[in-house]
Amino acid sequence: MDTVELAPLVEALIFAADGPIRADRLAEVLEVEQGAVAAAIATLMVDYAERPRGFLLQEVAGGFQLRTRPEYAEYLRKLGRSRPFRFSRPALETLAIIAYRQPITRTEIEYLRGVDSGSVLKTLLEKHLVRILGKKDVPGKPMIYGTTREFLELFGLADLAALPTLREFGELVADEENVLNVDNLPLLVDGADTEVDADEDPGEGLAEA
Amino acid sequence: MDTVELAPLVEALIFAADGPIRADRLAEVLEVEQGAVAAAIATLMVDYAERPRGFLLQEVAGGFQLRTRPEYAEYLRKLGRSRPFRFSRPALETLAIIAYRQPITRTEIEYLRGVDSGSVLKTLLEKHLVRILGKKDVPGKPMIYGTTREFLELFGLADLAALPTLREFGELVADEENVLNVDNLPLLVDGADTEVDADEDPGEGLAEA
Amino acid sequence: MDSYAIHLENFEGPLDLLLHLIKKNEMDLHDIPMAAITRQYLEILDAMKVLNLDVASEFLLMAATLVHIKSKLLLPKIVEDEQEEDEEDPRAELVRRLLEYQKYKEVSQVLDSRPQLGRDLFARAAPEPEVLEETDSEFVAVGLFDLLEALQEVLRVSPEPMTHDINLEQLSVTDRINSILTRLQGRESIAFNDLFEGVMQRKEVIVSFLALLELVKLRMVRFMQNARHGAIWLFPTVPLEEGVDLNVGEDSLGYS
Repeated sequence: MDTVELAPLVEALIFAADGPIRADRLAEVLEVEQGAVAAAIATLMVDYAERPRGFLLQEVAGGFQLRTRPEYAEYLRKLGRSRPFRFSRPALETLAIIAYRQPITRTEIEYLRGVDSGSVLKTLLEKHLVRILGKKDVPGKPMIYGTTREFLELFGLADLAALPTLREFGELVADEENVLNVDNLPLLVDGADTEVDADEDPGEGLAEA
Repeated sequence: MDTVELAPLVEALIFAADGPIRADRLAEVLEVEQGAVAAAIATLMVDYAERPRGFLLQEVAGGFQLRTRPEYAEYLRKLGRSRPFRFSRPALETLAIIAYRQPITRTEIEYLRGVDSGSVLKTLLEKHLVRILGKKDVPGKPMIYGTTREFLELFGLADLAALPTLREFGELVADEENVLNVDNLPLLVDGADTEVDADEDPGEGLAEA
Repeated sequence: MDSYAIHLENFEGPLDLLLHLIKKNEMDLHDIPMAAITRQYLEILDAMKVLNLDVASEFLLMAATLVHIKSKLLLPKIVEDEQEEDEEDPRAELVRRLLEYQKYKEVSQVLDSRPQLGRDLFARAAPEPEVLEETDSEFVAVGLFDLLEALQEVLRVSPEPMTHDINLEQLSVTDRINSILTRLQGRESIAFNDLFEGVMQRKEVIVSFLALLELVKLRMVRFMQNARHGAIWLFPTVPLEEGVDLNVGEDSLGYS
């Protein structure tokens, strides 16, 4: 089979598979060399990039999958297929720490975050975004955690190396817009100030910075 | 939105819908006239007919759906057959019991599970996840089972001591109420607390059925 | 956090709160004025108490740490030049933690801004009949964690402790199988949790659970999840007719 014949066949298999499908599995099902599959996928990639289609061919979690274009999200959500949960900040933070620092123990996570992380960790385990990798060979044999294939699928990452680069800071950076702007939350340092002042001797309130 | 913009959006919705989707539903989701949807579908139909794709746009049961080409059915069936081995619950349960309680006899497994486990055990032996360790020195000389190196590899465990205990799951949540109440589960009674210890009397804690 | 309840939890934790205070006051991270930051931090904690809000122990621990660092800075320096060079600034560890925390806090936002499956982009939902045709009739494994959780949930709502009385279980697994089959008659599916509706003794729960496992083994039902982590549903795999009686003796259930 040449690439011209193979490409639509590979496309059909990727389309029909129930998750990202690996190139080696495609080769096995099609009984062709992996090189031929790679060539077919390359052809498809070019085709998808050139033509305005409703979905994209993406390399995810070591395999290939068709996914709708992110810019259509608004309409697709109306189909009612949205994931029922959204990440809380603690969950995202914990997940990020595990992703970058795996294998990692709960104690290490909690040192980095400065707060107890047991329930967040349990939620991430339940959502299959995090898994137990084993036990660390130190006294107490604590469990060590890492991310799952489903984590890669969720964030559309080919592998862990595809994680966004961690920025190293020597200084604090100003909160960016997408970072939760604490000044708009009900309990804010300044907000708390006024609330306290209402009931208490103003002198006992928060010092003005 | 004109047809050029609308066509890929319609394609995305058809792609992601969980069955054939009707033109009126598409119009509703996209907030456009049905005529516009019809034009977009016509464009897509032409496009699919012209280019050799792995799937076709079909009108089914009053709606539209993408379906793989019928001539590829043979490969798709192979895809189904070649799905990676997945555990059934009985298999997983039996494997967990063997992992935590090895060396263990079939009678003991069945006592814990409450059901005949012969066929599950056979499957696990065939998949090389479980092996026969020998015979127990009791009347009838029943065979005793344990897990294999492949089992460790499959779950990414360095050794049996790396198996997480169920108590550790429970500890993830400080909230008393949510703590996994393992003590009352027949399957976990002792396995939860005792790490696998090959020297331990395997009959301990088990009433002979 | 599901709601913006007035709570210190609006800050992820003490590190988050400290970061906020340092930035707000434009303090030099490498020369944190410990007296000022400690005072502000403690004032916020006091404010929380005034408002009758819980202050998590982590915030209190950090307060103690800040006071400790402050007091160390106040100690007169031992005037031995050689030693002084080796001695780390008491604030150094805190600074490292703040920078490290900031790093992950930022990247978690970057991660969240990526298109997410099920939120921003979608894969196909409709299964291909050709692919499904050949799959084994056993339900898809959902992992030990899921299984235990399903059972745990059932046990949670059934108050009595289970006793290890195998004889009673023996007697009723078959009955339970038949009652489950009766409930499934004329239905496409039934929710796993619905099978445990009503107040049941723990023993009954276990028996029901064993009955379910048995039905699966007999390939009369299968468990499916409609979403990957959704509710678990039970589907009959054979048509169930009125008055179906399962021809299963206790012996074949392995209780001989």
